[in-house]
Amino acid sequence: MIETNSNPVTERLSSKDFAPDQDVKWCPGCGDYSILKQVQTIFPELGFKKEDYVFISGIGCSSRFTYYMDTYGMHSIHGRATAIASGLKASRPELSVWVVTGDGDALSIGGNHFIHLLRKNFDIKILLFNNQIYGLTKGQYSPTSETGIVTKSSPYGSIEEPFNTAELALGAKGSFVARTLDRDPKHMQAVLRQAHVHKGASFVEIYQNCPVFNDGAFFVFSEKETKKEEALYVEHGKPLVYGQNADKGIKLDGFKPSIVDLNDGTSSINDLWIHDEKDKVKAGMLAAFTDLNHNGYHLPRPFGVLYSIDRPTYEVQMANQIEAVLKKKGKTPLNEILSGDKTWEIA
Amino acid sequence: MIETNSNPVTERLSSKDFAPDQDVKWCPGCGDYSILKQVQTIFPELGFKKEDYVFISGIGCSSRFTYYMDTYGMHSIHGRATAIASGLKASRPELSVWVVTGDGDALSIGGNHFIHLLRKNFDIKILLFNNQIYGLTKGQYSPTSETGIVTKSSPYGSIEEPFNTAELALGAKGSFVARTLDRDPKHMQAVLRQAHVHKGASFVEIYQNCPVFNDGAFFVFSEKETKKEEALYVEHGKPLVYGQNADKGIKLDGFKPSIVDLNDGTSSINDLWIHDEKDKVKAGMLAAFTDLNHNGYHLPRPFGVLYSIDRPTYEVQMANQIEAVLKKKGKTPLNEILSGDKTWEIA
Amino acid sequence: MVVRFSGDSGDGMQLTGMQFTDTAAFLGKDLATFPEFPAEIRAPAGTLAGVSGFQVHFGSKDIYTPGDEYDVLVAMNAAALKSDLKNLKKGGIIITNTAGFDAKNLRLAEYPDGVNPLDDTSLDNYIVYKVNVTSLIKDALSNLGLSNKELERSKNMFVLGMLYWIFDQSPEYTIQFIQEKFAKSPVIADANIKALRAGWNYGDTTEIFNTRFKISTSKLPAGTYRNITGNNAAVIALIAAAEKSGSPLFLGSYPITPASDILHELSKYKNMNVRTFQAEDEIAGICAAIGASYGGSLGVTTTSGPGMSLKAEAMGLATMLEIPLVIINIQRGGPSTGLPTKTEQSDLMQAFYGRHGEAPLPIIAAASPADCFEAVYEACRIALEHMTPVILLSDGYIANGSEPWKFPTGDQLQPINVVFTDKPNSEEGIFYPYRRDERFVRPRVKPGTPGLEHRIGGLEKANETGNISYDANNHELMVHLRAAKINAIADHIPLQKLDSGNENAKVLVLSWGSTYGSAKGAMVELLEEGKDVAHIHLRYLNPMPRNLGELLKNHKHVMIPEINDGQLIRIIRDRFLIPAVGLKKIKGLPFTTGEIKTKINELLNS
Amino acid sequence: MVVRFSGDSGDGMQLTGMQFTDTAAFLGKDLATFPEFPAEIRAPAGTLAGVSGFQVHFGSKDIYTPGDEYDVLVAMNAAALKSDLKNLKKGGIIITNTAGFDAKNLRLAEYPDGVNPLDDTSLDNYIVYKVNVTSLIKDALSNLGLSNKELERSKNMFVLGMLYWIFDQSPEYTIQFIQEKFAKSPVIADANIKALRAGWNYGDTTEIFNTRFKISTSKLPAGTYRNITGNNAAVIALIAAAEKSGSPLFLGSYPITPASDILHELSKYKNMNVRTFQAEDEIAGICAAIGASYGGSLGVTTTSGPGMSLKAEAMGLATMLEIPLVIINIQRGGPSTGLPTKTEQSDLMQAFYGRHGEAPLPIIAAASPADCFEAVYEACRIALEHMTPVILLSDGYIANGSEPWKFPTGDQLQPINVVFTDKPNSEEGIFYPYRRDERFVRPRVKPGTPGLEHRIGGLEKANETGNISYDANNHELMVHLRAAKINAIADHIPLQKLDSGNENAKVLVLSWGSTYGSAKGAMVELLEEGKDVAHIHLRYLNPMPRNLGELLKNHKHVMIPEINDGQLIRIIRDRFLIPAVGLKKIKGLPFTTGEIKTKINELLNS
Ligand SMILES: Cc1ncc(C[n+]2csc(CCOP(=O)(O)OP(=O)(O)O)c2C)c(N)n1
Ligand SMILES: Cc1ncc(C[n+]2csc(CCOP(=O)(O)OP(=O)(O)O)c2C)c(N)n1
Ligand code: SF4
Ligand code: SF4
Ligand SMILES: [Mg+2]
Ligand SMILES: [Mg+2]
Repeated sequence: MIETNSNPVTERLSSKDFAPDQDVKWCPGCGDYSILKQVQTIFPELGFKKEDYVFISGIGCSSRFTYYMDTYGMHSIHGRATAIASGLKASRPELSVWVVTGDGDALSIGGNHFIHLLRKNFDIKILLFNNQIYGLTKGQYSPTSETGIVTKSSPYGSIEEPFNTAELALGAKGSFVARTLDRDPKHMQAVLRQAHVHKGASFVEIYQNCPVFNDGAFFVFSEKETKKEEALYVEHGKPLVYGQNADKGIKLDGFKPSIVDLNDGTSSINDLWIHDEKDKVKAGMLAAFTDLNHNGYHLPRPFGVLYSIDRPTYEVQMANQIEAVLKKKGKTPLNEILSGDKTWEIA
Repeated sequence: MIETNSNPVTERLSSKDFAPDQDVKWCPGCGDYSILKQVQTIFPELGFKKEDYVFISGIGCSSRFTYYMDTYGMHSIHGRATAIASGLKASRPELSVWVVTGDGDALSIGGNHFIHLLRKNFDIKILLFNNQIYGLTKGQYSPTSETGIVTKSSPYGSIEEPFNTAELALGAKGSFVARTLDRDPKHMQAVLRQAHVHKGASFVEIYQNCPVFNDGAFFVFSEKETKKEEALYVEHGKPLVYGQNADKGIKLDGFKPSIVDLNDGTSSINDLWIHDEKDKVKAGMLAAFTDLNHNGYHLPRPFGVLYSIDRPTYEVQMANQIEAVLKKKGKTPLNEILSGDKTWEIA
Repeated sequence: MVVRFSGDSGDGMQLTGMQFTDTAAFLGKDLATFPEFPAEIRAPAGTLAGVSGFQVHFGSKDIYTPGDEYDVLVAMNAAALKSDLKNLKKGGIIITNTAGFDAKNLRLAEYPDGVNPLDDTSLDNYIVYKVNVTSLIKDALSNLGLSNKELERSKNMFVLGMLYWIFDQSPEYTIQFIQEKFAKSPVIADANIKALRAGWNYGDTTEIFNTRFKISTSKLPAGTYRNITGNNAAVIALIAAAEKSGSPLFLGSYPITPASDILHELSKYKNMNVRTFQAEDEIAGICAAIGASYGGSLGVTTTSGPGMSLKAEAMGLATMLEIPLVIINIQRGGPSTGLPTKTEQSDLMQAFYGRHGEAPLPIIAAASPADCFEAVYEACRIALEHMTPVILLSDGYIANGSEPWKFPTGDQLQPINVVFTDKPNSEEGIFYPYRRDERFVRPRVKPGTPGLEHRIGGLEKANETGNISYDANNHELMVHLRAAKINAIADHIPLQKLDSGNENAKVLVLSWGSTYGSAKGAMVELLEEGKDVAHIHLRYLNPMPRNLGELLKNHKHVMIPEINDGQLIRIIRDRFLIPAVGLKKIKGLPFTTGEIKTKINELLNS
Repeated sequence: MVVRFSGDSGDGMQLTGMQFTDTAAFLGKDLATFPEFPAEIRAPAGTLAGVSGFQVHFGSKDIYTPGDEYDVLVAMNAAALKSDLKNLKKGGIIITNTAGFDAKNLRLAEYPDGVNPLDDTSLDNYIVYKVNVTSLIKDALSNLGLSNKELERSKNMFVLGMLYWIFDQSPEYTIQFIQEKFAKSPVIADANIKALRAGWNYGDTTEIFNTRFKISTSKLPAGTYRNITGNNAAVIALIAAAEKSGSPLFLGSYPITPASDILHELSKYKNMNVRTFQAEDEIAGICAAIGASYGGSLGVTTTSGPGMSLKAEAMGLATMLEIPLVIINIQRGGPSTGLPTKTEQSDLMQAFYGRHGEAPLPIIAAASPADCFEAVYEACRIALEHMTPVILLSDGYIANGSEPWKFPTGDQLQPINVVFTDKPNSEEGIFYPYRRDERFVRPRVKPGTPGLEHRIGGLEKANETGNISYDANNHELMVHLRAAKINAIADHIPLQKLDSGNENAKVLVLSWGSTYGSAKGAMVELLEEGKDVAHIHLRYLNPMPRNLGELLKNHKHVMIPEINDGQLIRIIRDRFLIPAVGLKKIKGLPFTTGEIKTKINELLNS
């Protein structure tokens, strides 16, 4: 039941304009609430009319998101939001199309459409709520769950190596790869704005706490005690600095990233790795920090835009090709198509 | 119709033992013939009994391969060979399981199972016959076709960016990533042997000419006139050297690969990039050579084992977990499972 | 006697219900249960969407359903009362936690401002017990130093204690359960036990309850019983079939409600050499099972509706390969995502016809929670012995529901005969992978068998050799042979029997799947009333027992109740050209016996 | 007159056949064609597996099928003769290229050592013309400086020239075609034209052919015609429907034989604002089409059997969303990969029931190549006007076959009414996305419409509002409403008519899809013979025309011929409880009129 929008669309929108009159039904404490809040917060400023936003989601707790945004939206089937969004964007390039998905939805059943969307570079914003668990089906491990995790479907511990999401997205030719987390609203807003601005497939992984089935999976990156040591916020053109008092940095020894203490006099901020979001090799190395964690060699987890380059989008190329052919050939009258060019008469 | 194997399995096998009495029905001149030949050539030496090899393929010209090897085999459905092989290997780790697939079969419809197999690291050998076209369905572009290619389904040129296969495999945590080509039998044999030896998912991309629908797609890498300048054969521990007279090499300027002339006195072989198949960053950079070709900056195409590391295989971990639990708990008598531990009597 | 426990999903109603059930079962009552979960993981506390219910029907007579209406409703808050009052018998008992009826709870339950059902006349037709469980608990556990939140958690045990008193059941079974469950947190164990005893004592001492029920022990056939849910019965059946056939068990599955529990449960049985593979999607799930089956395992895949749709293509492959495969569909409300937590029987036509090309498969449906054992075991037997994929249909209702099960011993199970061929099946020494025996079954060969190397696949195959064949006549022959193989299974299943009633009764009820209980319940009553009725329950949907047509023709009316828009009825009308009559209900809920009786009486009077 | 061109797949038989067809059509003959490809891309040259055939039936009488038997067989090599001789009429004409009967070719065609059918008595019953096309070509083109391989390539043109002479057709049409096709390689054009003329002259001068046929112009209704294949007719229908409805056309598809040509052809029409999206798989194909349809396009997906199986889940979603979608299934031999290049009608039951849950959809089947236009256009009309996915069934036979088509002009096409809502549909100013009109159709809104923002999805929806609803009664209501919407389409399609025959005839033939031609052919002959027969052809399979049951009941026997194991017959028996009789053929080939006549005569005599 949708009430008509009483504001004329030219008026300034507020975040409330994006909240429909439906109850939000995630579990108390679910990280999804924060994501919803940040999206509703930034949407009025993005410059699109309310009616030009469309959310397409799959199935999962995360995918319920669509119901909670008073825009156009489709809560579709498991894993296929990316494919549906591709068709929508290809045919309606002027809309702002957002996909909301989960680690299971996007990377398990939906893995193929995900990598193909990235490769084809539709200008679609993909928000992947990664809670490293299947929430809606009540707690099985997902393709991003840590090896060894005990879940309903892995009572003796999972034997699977998880995907490194950023690495997978880069490997699939993603043109924008970013990471943020539910418990850092400001950062999330900033990353979402950048995703919106990027013209091309924007992949935003959002670490999201599931207090019911995988509580605290990302607390080291979000809670006071540890976050300064464990989370590395990267920004284009800025050195990689982190630590309790911004006293640590990442330096490159050839191809090996190493941690330096900025206070011990051996290295200065000028020696540090400067983040270059256009450099794919370095983006790959940043993405790899996640796995280095597992091998004893412990690096902080990068957040922010790891990679962002421009390349032609699918829908624009499609439109251009149509335009070019139309220009060259003109539209064929329907009657000519019906008749073809080889006809004969029977009297 | 299969005649019984008159050789006792302990006898030495020859390549003929792997040729069944069926006609091979690829088009004349198809690159698939060479691949079949090399596989039949090396199989007798690999050390498995004939009956312990299994080929699983999907659908495509390439996937017909299964019929042409006198081993166990299943010609399954489009894109699913990897998934079927996973179940087989998980339950029968002692078999040598080979998947034969095409660029459409593995990377289009089968993309999801492909990346998951690599992530889970089943000890399965994946031979991807990449002809950059859909052969069996008579010539549509595939996810590896070059942008701009004119095919039956892209009469005005394809607008799609192709996958970089090696990059995708690395992004999906592939533990062995290699490339070879139909027209270099020796090299192919060597790579296939290494794939066989690797304990884990072995991804071998084989450039394969389809004379009917995409003739010459890889001729720059195979034909006399160009191959020395365009193909770079990498070997673990060896410098990256190529060129008409082995007179060119690849050097690293920081993160930028550059081509040096070994004869002009500026660089010697000692300055060159030494291939390290255990280094994922460098493997990623090698993989990226493919795309650099498109950006004006022209690098030769690497062939050989780009990457190979050991990590636990799925089937071994599965077997280990079963063994561990069995050791701890012992087998439960069926009657106990039937009764459970809360029963009552009714007289 | 039917008791409905109803409360917020955070209130532990499922656990309470299960404890009550186990206690009742343990004390020899026959019973049937029906848990109902909210669709949201955690709908907001106190809302109607968050109500979680557990219904248990127990007593001394044979019990076939969880009961149409309840005698006792336990309502932990206002939303629970509001959502579940409608099926309480007139004059029935309501036990409420008054703390769940404060202003906030009443608002969340969408009662109009100022209205409290406990205070007005709306419940005058019922016997209402108002107990402030929350405050009683606080008193009872005051000295344990628990937080308010922790105290709240034992509410359900207090209520359970009261119920045990009312029904004259000993709390000992549950006390033992608590001790085991909280062995590592003695304080929590203590709190729960204290709460349970406090509830019992409350009933015993306050005299507020003026009714106490004595249920005599049930008249189930003599034997040893356990209580079991449908999904658990399926798990046990799979293990039993694997053991009896000497096949390693392999499950390829992707989680989906309400089938996931089979994956969860089976994955615990690593010590039985069970391999569970959580696949990346349903297609990979069935394909991995096909791979494992090809390798010699008993390959199984489990799912629900949307997953069945995805598995269609691979089922066709398995049909062509002619290898064993068990496909378990725990049906839920459709179409599309539909009503994931509700029950439905609407995937029957899909089981028959949901694949491209001519791809007939055996279909078996389970009738009740305990029957899931036998039905799944049969599915395995047929798959393994007849070299074919088999579809097993269960549904959300029987998958989650439970009942007493007179479990068999391993010896009592029908043997399952698995033969792997290891030599050529012709005098010429040639192996023909598609040469068939008299049941049209082809030989099974394990990869690794020397000398029998061969290839199989999804393209049409030449008869006997299995080589690819595009020959026109061969294709027709193979389509017929594959169909004949499935039809021949009819010679290896029991003939159909009347479940009850008269052979030439005016009205025959033909039920399948989980409508068994409701139909059976109705029959018992109608036969007691001396009505001219009969009941056939169809376990084997494809192929059907050879004598089914014969049996059906003996009745003036054939009535087919289904939780769908009429599916089996289409098959029956097509096969036997009889004007069968349907009874449809598509509400995500089983039939009540009353609904079935009404329809039968209508036909009896026509 | 039926001519069969048969040769190696490298011999250009399809092109030759098409040229012959176009010429015949151009000169006003009615005709029907049937191309048969080998299943392998390029089976080894000269083998039986490599034989490629093209059959054309033309003449002055109405033609409904490509003909049961041929009058003339052109056999370019030994394998072609061996594989296609069986259907040549006794006394028929064989034209051979003797160069295709050398030792190697004979061996590849699996003739016993030393046997050459051109030399022994095995062809005594036929009129055999032995022409050494290869050497004649060499002479004719000697001065062009072509390589042997290039010379060989014009063989087919030489043969075509001979055929034109025999059938008294002018080669001008083909000459023009060659000039256009090889505009950029004048040498090749020249060679082909020279070869064609040489063939014609060979007939004219050598006197070896003692028969020459004159086919008078056909008696097709007056009008302007073109020749068209089924897949091309589908393409044109999609464009026409898009134009007439004012909807942009979007095709989401994954290549698969025999449906790929629709993707290929449509992708040429970029100047018509057609968007073709080659998806990563069939699921993405239909999902992208759903996305485009949601965005306001005419969303279409095309596939064949295996792809249909994969699309099942997404079809269910579209059913729930209630948005327009056209799903075209070019059926092929199943199950599984089956016989990809052969025809079959075995996906009908899947079209009816191949989804989980209650998910009824309209189903329309095309009867012939030209009829693909009208059938596909109707599918689009129903999808757009009734807000529903529609399944259109065609098959390999009519998709690749061709016939003359009296094409309409744009004005003659039925209008297609697409309305996008842009304001609330209630007085309160609230928009109800699932409030229906009298046809049970809900409003369509394009994203981008201000003020009507709303969400839709695959979970069950509350009536009118479309919000998620787990309410039991609402679910039943919605299942019924969705079914009612589909049934109501019956009010918007024509009533069923007899195609021919007597209203109360003893035997009624009920055909659907591509069996039309064979049934029609049989009827023409039987009615000429004065038999008491009638014919109904069913285009609308779901919902069926309201009067169908009535019509069927007028006949003693209802006979349903199908290229499957009996599918429509099951639906008819179920719906109407009549003992319809089936005629089945599962050989990857259409019925011959003879087969149908035999069965009808059997029933007439019973
Ligand atoms: C075809 C299909 N398969 C399985 C399911 C069951 N299912 C629903 S959501 C889900 C996974 C959810 O995990 P994720 O995407 O991580 O979302 P979350 O709930 O964690 O936000 C599954 C397996 C389904 N609805 N449809
Ligand atoms: C489900 C399904 N979709 C589509 C097809 C049709 N099809 C068969 S092979 C193929 C692609 C083949 O390409 P590739 O994998 O590159 O193999 P190649 O023939 O080039 O070796 C397609 C689309 C099919 N058989 N099954
Ligand atoms: S289950 Fe987890 S992810 Fe889902 S709503 Fe609850 S807390 Fe959030
Ligand atoms: S079509 Fe191409 S890939 Fe296929 S068999 Fe022929 S040459 Fe090989
Ligand atoms: Mg998740
Ligand atoms: Mg290919």
